[in-house]
Amino acid sequence: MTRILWAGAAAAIAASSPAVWAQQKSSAEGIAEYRAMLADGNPAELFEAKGEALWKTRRGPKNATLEACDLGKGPGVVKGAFVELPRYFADTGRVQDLESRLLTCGETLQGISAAETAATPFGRGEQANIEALVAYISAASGGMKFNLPQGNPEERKMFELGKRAFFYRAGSHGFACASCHGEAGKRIRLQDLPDLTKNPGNGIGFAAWPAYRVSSGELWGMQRRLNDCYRQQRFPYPGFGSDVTIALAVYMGVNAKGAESIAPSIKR
Amino acid sequence: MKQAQHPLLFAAVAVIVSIAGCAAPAPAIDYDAATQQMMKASFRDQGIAKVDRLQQDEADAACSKALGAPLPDATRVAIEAANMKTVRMPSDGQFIGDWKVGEQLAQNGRGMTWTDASTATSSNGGNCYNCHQITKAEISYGTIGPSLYQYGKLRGVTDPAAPAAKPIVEYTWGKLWNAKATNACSDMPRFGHNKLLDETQLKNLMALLLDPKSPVNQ
Amino acid sequence: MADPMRIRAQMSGDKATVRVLMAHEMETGQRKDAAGKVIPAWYIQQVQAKLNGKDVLSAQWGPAVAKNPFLQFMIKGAKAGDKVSVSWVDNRGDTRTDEAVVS
Amino acid sequence: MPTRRHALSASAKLALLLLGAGILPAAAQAQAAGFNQAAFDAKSLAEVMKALGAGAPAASGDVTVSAPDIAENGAVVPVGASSSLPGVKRLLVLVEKNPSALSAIFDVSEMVDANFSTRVKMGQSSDVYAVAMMNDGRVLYAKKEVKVTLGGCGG
Repeated sequence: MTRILWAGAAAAIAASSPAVWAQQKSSAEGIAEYRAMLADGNPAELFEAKGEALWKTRRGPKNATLEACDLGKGPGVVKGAFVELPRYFADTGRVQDLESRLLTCGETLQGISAAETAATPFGRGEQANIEALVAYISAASGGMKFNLPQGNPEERKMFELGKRAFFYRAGSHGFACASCHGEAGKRIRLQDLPDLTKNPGNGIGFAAWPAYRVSSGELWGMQRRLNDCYRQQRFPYPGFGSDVTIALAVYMGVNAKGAESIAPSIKR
Repeated sequence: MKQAQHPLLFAAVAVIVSIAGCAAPAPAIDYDAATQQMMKASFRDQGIAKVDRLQQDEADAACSKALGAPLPDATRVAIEAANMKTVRMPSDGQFIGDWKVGEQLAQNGRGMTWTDASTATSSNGGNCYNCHQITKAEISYGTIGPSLYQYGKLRGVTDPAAPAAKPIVEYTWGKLWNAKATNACSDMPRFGHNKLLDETQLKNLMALLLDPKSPVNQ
Repeated sequence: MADPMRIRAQMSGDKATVRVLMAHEMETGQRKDAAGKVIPAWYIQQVQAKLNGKDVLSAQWGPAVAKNPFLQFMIKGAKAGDKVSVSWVDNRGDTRTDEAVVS
Repeated sequence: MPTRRHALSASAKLALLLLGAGILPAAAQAQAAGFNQAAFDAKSLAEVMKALGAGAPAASGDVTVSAPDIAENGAVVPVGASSSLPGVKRLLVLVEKNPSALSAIFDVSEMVDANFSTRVKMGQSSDVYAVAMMNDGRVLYAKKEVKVTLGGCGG
């Protein structure tokens, strides 16, 4: 009698796990189906078109286009620039990501104040233009592999600082980037979390941003992505183009070496 | 003789300098200090999220510095002991509240961001489903933490008030109050210790996990 | 003025599959801003598609159509080189028309 | 005063008249001609049908609604409505539990397939309907449940 009871209990426990797995699998399949349905017709295209027009439009106090902007591969070279950013720029003496570089070009070529743009809330005014521009510029490197330069000591320093920032726990919840992105195969709710301490694969993690955010209907560049990560980490507010954001991008970008960019992608 | 010695000596010194030069072309960078400086320079106050949140206590500092590697045993033990001392058991000796309210708290991922209005515990959720499976009905759950489905049942808790259940009940309370008391570099927020949830809220989460009537234990 | 649409029209068999993305807020009128004020409804109400100037589709949309709307439909008897135009009108009376060539 | 009255467009005057007659809801916006406000204000499938002057819909295997089982985000849910039957006049997309049920009306011409895809917002898990209004007056539907999940960190 006792034996039968135990056997029953064991069977009940054993039965519960596969049932849970089956359910988990079907939700994952459901989500995959949902994502596939959205991939065809990514509204990021609307931003790419707007960004391309902005790149070629005379604007700002100097009434100039951005076509002479050096994104790291020489003035005006857009294709392939995105997958090598952030990188060191001699003219500013800084390691810059795509967004901070666009602030520089906006100021030097067009006379649009970098400080003012950096202080503008996401999605408004010049910031909305930056988002369209990063959609256009990242799209021009679609399918190319990340290959951030690490030849300059400043670039190597930013990698080291980015690594430490990635593991930096603080705030009311004691979270770091690594709390969610330090291990493979984890999820928040149903969101898969890429392990950003290594190359998580083509089009995953660093290689998937900028992206159209379904939840807000906006195009987010890496700056906004990181900003919202820090918000949810319960940290204070990282400045737009601040060193911590660029150091993190260098760390993730170098880790993602060889990953194919699918930016601008579509995300929840 | 005296004069001849000098050039040799100089040559030897020059060799030493050049060897040292190859090994360290620039003065070694103290990356940890540089990181602290960078963090300080990069963030600003926004709403309730002030820059003082960048200050780390001993546990956060040690776990950050380890860059994902396990802590040395001595450090780990010391951190766990220090955090264990912070755990405060419920003032009235009651551990179990209302699992229904606990489920709502577990679902609620809000609180303490710069877009939240107040740091009061009443405006915070538990964030539990972000990382844990809890009830079977909720399929949208995270996997950063272990599954808590059947948490009480699997631990043989049939009456949380019974003396037999005491060790599990107190251990669970301690986990919620300060998870670093038993796991120095736990990723779980220290809900009681960091005043994220108050006693009543914690009791409701306790009920969700341990009340035999909770859907968790069906 | 509203941003341009993206229209793709591709032949498959004897039909052209048309995919359209429109830049529009599609605000429902049920959301509130940070100050608690209702954000007024602002959405595309009517969509018209033409093939070489001839009406082929008209649609009415409510605010439940998602932001930056997507629309896909199939035109019969189209051929490469035909012109597909799409127009929308929103509840403020704003309108936008864009055109694409069937490929 | 007279100046201001003159400034009102004809359509605005009409709207004011309708408002006075209680035909337009008070919150009515300026709207394009040929837009059926009543149908888009309707709360249920039955009310939508009434507003469109159609009868009660019958379930039919000849109408297809395509939508994912699970939507990762209710802000964008891909939905398709189609029918292989000849004589489809209109195809509708409805979300039962939305504040207003009707999402879209597509008028089918002889130049297009009765097959449309778009994306809708869903406030919560709900049945999604494709409804075909036929030339002969029949109204047919197919429905599918779409689960809307909570995503991200809940923030």
